[in-house]
Amino acid sequence: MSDNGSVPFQSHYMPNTPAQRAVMLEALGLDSIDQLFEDIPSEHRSPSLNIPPPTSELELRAELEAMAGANRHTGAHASFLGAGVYNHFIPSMVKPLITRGEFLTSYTPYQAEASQGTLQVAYEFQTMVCSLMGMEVANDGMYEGASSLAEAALMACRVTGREEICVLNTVSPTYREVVETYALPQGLKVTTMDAVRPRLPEGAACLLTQYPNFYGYMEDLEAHKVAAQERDALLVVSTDPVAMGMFRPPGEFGADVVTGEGQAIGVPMSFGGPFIGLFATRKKYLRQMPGRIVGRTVDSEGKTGYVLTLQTREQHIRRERATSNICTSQALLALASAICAAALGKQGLRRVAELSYHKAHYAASLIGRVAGYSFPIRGTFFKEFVVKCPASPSVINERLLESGIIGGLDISHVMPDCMLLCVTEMNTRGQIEALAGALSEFSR
Amino acid sequence: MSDNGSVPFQSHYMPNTPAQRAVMLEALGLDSIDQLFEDIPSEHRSPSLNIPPPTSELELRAELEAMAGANRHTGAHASFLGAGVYNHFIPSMVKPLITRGEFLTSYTPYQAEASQGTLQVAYEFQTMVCSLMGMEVANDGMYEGASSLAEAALMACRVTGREEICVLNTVSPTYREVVETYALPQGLKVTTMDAVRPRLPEGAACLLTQYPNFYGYMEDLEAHKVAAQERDALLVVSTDPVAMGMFRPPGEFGADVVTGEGQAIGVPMSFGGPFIGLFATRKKYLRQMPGRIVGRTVDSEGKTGYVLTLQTREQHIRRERATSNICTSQALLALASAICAAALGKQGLRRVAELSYHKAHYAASLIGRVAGYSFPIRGTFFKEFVVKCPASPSVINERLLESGIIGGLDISHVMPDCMLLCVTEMNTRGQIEALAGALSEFSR
Amino acid sequence: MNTVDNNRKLLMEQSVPGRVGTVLPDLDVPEQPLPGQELLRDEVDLPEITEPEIVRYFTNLSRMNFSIDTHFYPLGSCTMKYNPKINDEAAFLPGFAAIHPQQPVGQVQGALELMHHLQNYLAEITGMAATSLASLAGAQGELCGILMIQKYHRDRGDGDRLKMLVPDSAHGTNPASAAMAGFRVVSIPTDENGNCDLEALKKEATPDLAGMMITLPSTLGLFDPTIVEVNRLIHEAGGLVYADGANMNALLGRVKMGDLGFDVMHLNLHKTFSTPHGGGGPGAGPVCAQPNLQPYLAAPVVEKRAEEGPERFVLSTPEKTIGKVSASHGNFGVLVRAYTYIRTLGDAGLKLVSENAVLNANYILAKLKDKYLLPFDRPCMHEVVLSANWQKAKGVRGLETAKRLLDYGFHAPTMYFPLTVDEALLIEPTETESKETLDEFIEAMRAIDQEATENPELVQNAPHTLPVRRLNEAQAARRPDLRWERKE
Amino acid sequence: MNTVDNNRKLLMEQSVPGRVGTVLPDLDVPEQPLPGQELLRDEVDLPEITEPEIVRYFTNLSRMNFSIDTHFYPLGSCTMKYNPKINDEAAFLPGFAAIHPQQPVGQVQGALELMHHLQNYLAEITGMAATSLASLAGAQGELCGILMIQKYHRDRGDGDRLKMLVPDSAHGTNPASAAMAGFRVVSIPTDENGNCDLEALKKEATPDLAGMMITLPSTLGLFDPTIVEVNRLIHEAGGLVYADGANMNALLGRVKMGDLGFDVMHLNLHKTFSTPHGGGGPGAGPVCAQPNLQPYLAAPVVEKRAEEGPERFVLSTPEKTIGKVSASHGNFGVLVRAYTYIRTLGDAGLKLVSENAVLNANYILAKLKDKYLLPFDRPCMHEVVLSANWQKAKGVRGLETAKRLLDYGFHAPTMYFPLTVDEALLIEPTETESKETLDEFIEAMRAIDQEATENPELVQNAPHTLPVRRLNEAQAARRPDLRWERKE
Ligand SMILES: Cc1ncc(COP(=O)(O)O)c(C=O)c1O
Ligand SMILES: Cc1ncc(COP(=O)(O)O)c(C=O)c1O
Repeated sequence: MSDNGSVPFQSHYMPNTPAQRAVMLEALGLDSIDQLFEDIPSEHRSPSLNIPPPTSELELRAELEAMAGANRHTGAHASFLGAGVYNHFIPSMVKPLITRGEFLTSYTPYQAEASQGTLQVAYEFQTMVCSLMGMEVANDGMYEGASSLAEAALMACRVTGREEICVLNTVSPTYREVVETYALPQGLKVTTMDAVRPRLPEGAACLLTQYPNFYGYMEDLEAHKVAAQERDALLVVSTDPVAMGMFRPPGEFGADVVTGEGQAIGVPMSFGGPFIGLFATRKKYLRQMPGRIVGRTVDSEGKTGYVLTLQTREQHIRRERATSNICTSQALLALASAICAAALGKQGLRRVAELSYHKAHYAASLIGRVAGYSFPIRGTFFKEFVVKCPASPSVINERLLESGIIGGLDISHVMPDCMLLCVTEMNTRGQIEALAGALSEFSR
Repeated sequence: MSDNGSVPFQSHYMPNTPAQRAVMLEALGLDSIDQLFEDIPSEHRSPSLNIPPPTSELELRAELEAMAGANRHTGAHASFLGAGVYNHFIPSMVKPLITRGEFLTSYTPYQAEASQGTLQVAYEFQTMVCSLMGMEVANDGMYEGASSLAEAALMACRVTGREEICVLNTVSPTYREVVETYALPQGLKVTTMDAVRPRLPEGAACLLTQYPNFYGYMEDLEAHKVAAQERDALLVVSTDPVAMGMFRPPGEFGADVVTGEGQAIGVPMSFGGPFIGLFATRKKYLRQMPGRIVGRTVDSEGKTGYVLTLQTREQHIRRERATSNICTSQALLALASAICAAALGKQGLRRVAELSYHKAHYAASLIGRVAGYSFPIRGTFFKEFVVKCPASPSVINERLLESGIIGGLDISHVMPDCMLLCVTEMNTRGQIEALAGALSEFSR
Repeated sequence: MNTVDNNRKLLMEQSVPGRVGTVLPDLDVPEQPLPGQELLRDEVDLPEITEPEIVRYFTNLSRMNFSIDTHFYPLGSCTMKYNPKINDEAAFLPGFAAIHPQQPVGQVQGALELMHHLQNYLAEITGMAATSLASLAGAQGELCGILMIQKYHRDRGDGDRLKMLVPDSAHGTNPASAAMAGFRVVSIPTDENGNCDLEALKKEATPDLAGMMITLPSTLGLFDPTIVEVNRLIHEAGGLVYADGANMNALLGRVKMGDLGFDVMHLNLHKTFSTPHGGGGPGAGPVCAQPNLQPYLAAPVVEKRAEEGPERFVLSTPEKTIGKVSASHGNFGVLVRAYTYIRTLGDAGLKLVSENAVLNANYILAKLKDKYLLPFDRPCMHEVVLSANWQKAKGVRGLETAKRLLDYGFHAPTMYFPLTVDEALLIEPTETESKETLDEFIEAMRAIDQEATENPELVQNAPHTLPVRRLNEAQAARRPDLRWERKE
Repeated sequence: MNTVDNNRKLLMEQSVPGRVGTVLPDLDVPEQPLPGQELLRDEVDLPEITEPEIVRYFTNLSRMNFSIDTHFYPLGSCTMKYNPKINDEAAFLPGFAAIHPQQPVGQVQGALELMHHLQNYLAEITGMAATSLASLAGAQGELCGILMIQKYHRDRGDGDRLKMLVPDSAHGTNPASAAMAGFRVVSIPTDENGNCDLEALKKEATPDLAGMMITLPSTLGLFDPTIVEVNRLIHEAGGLVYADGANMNALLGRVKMGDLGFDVMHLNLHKTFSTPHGGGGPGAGPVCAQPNLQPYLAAPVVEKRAEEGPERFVLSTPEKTIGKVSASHGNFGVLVRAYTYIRTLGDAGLKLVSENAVLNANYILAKLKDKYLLPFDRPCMHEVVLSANWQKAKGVRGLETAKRLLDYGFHAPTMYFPLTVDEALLIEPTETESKETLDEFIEAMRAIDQEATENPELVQNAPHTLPVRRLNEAQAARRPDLRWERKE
């Protein structure tokens, strides 16, 4: 033990020992590994590296637990925070399945015969996304909800050959930012418009909507479809897949592209990622779709099998003319969503949606009775709603935290004194009543 | 949702639906499932069952977390409790491997060709136990340490044809109780004797010892071997496998049977189980050994394979003349131990032992400096030691808990005012110094 | 294939000097003097191997197993039902997995509360007065129960009741446990209907009778309709009756063993209550007893105090306990899983278990009895015993039929058990399998019967598609090779 | 075999009306009025299937994959190294997995601290000034970097620099990303040594040059010794240089990209920093920049305030940011894994990574170059590109060689990439493979070469031992079947 510091560091992740490396070097006719790096300009070779020294798993675990312990999480707190990332039930079978090494540590399934597991899962995922959205085709997933919407806007411009993207002001502000990041540099135009009877300019490529919208309310997709159609623009709808358990899917309203954040089905919130972007469209736009697509086929003996297909759309074949630059996406999370969706199944997804609906409306009914709180938005909401508060939402949230409650999103920068509250099946009646109780301390 | 109460309960664990069951009943020519239960005396059929109704995973998880949260655990506390169950480092690879369905949900490997994974693991485990103990043969594991020792005593009686079991008074009191539970009803005699120069009576079957002993100190196995040999009795040694990382193994002292509690290598403390009993002996006693044994052989094409072997010792073949009644044992924990032992490897196990040794001795040196504390036992200890305290150990432990410390075992019923303290590589210097600091509050 | 073959290299054969599998902390306290060299060992012969190699090795080993998560596994007498994932999740909660059995009870009230609930649930399910969760598997539960009977007799001055009856169809652990307690075991034959031979039983109802061990339903998968009479006969002769409850999957919510006159019994949580079998354990074999035997239960049991307080739940030792059977309180991690299972299914779910388990077994019986000899032509319980005697006549043994099933992607039934049935194939589908799976299994069994006629060699040499062909068990036993040894 | 075939039944094909996969709670609040029927849907076409079936289905699906945990996976350009289990354990800690991205920063200081450390580590490793962790994969990192270059030029009134150079060997994402940002992509050829063709480069160094994207080491596995000169030429022409850092596994601790003159780059945490690839993601593609581009980094970045306090770490928006590229702060779960990896290996370990990765690749090169054409006969970095041209002459294509490797239990190398090498086989062993494994792989490659001579059909029709034979990709593309549909 005493000579611990002096022995060269041997990593438990790298099998080759110094003795073996010597043998290998000999096979190369070299004296030292440094000789393999001689293409590097000598003045820049082997710089100092100011990184902490190797750490044992035991110590590192303690450090990680301390850092994780410094965060307030839903394991120990009731939470009413949503706004695109949701605390929904994940059945216990999801984790042991997605962490199976064969799923977790395989690459994108380029080598189809050695990747039938991953490929068949992708086909299941595509099927599920189509079902949820009421659409004809879906890809195997994008990064997450916002960039998925941005890609839909780009696709709409390609399909229509136009350059103006119209976005409703009820679409998540962050989603709109991401659309701008993707679209503006290419010279596309992004126009925000009021969600009430929007009128698209001539030459608009698409109308981007969110359903339920950022504030939790159901958009009038029927009207928006008419508005888009008037200009031959595509109707793009960004959704919450859990809402699809009870509400009419965008496909039934004639949506041309449906995107969404898949996180709510089977993926932990993880401070915002990794998540899974949903992307579905009509068959006629198939060859303009971004992302990976898996197809069913047969092998040389006629047996069913699955392969990556329509790859000529993709960057590794089409390069600068690809439909997107996306390569690595979020396959493991698509798997998690597929397992969770299967576990919930036809009855379960509806039940999750309905539980969320009833609980959210119950919360609203309690809060509505507290003097000083009001609902600035009318309409049908799903599991989120906006409350105008008698005090600053950030002050209220601090008070809630003392009761072990993570409060709603402070949206006072867009709607003064307003808070966006979210209630799901994870919130018990006790939690909802505790929330209402704590809020009533601010009543006027 | 409203009709939720009225639909018959459908379990997510049972695929057959009422409609399918009707089809199956029809195939049987029956009208109702009740007809299959007609052999049950009618007056006792379908009694009331006072068990809570089905619970959703979501609610049950909350309930379980609350119950688990009501316990003080080493995730949140420093612990100095040992006494046969130890808080040692378990590498993170153990859990994802042992929870792979193929290991977790398979049966005892009676069907060898379909169980090569489990069987090869067993062979690895047997190899590892032999190496640790310095013995010739080992089985695939017993229930846990105490009953393993009891089975060794029974085996010694079988082998020698004798009926008196001698046990040192330094063997864990609980272990001695278990030996008595197993031995006395059969008419065997259990005699406890002083560990200092024990003298076995004529006709003794064996001498049971513990190494390190219950109080943490290394027994003089050389002397005990002589004492046993004088009477042609078997020397049986119960060990802590972690100690085998640095101390001479019992095999080198001529032990005839070595048992032990394998928990310390790779198995969480889990309030005392499931654990894994170690059992090794000399080749000549092989056919008297209890438990499952796996052997290497070849298949019909000459390929290496593994099978359960020497099964004629076991209950399913030999019935009332079996060497033990043991059937289901603790295979999954043997797997955990095998993985952990491989991960620690030759260097790591020694290091864990040495870290524990140095830290325990450092703790003792600090406590020894506090007035009022003394060490009633002399000798070499490994990671545990006995401290005589200036106050009641239970009072001290209550105080320690306030500082987030789970104290040592109160052994005042066998040694007045004494506490058995354990220190392992999991205890940081900070924790050790906090312990000594808190103890000094009671100094005299 | 390379991967499989390679994977047969043992850890010590993969070991390379200098490799490490994990990195441990530096010593953070002053180094202490080591003991004398005579106490220290040279080195331990453990592998030197890195984490990637270990993970790949064990992952690939696992892939050579059949299991419930991958295959239908109708192994009779083993109740290989699906093991819910939430059960494992619960057992791994830090508040359960990282607690020490010797912590003062005030620190572990949650764990004790769970155990207390479980004791009550099991007592309720069995119709018994009390439960001890101490025993670690079915066989240890049997031993406990038999020791309880023994102590009961001794306490009443009836110490020379030294005979224990065991049906000839009993699981091997039954006679072995009775013998381990020092009893003389007498075998009771099964009659032609598969029930207890009452005449034989009566003959053994002598004054030295300590009791009888009865498996219900029996290992033939049959519920003995004379069971109340059997129990009465034993009681009349002054004996007590032990129930082997390993087959309770057939009876959950359908009958309580206590109502039938049993005095004491064990349950196999790793069967009926769906804790995973782990390739051969861990299990748990709680013992439930009637009031007469309750004071003898193995220690400890959990008691709930009447008054509220920080030590509401305590560990206690039954008054006349047979003692402790392990160093701790039982296989707690298994108990957590069983508790979770019972709470999940609840009253309604538990009843569905037995219904579906029994229906599934009878469905197999009905669909196979024209191709495989059915020794007892009556409805079975949760498992059905068939015989491969007709196939044997064609030159194909039961063992071969079983191995051939592996090629079809099904685990084999239990073979040659119970011993009383020639070429026995004991098939237990459990309630967690679908009709579709049963139909496929039935089809495979029928196909194998046809193969036995048309191509017996195909069956005789099975399996053909597994990582190894038929293994030489005789050689394994003749020249035991039980551990890796360094070649000189 | 039955199991595999059966398993090809899709979930919807296994669905049976009435089955449930999980049980949800009863409503514990008063029922609320539902919205009008016109807003509600009839039913969702999701499967009805139970937990045992789901677990068996996905478990068996997984078993049809090759993966790092089961196989050597020398897929070039993908850095398929071992993914340590502690990394996953860390990411699943409730304090990391159960936090919401919109919680006030005071509630998530631990998460922000981790991100802040990681930003610094990555900046130090690359020799850059600052890091944004926002981008979710390599390609998105590229897009960010290219947008930064674009905005930099525009801010300087240089907005008509519209040309982006990309070597012909570049990964497809490079030209695709540049195009996505609106640049005109011009391909630069590789010279006969595998380096950048300087003459061609100079010709393109025109006033409309925005910059160049360079992969280092290149996708040919080569370190371009003229790199400093290349970067100088671009800078001289007023352009900026983007480094594709996907191949950093070769260079950890050996050279800092910042020292070589690169302006901005991305890293693939799911390659170099060993976060698992998950069958195609998630990844993370942090972007590191020099001071000139730092203000343009994607939002948010984590800042540490000088003063202590409950909001020590905050999220901030770089002054001239290109904006947000996702709704949240990056793939946090992936960041946790990469952080854990860097802390585990530390300075010494990171240096060992590149040493072993490069040595392993060169060892393969040395042992195979007599049997497979080596297009660039010089030491490679972490991967080696071979060509199956000699085999092609015998009638066996690179694709077939690759598929045949699957039969030997090895994943195939990357085929037909880089596009500039005929019949390319790009082999990347990584540092986590042992010499023994490399030797077996080399042996297999040599055996396949021999098979190509002696039994070309064997190779041409490979694979022979996998769950499916060669799949018909043409049919898949011609008649797309992309989702299950109910048969009418
Ligand atoms: C009928 C019966 N009794 C007893 C046992 C013994 O149980 P265990 O294996 O848990 O010791 C078993 C199982 O093997 C059994 O099937
Ligand atoms: C050289 C190179 N650049 C860029 C990428 C793109 O990275 P990602 O797949 O994370 O988008 C890859 C990986 O596919 C790569 O190999």
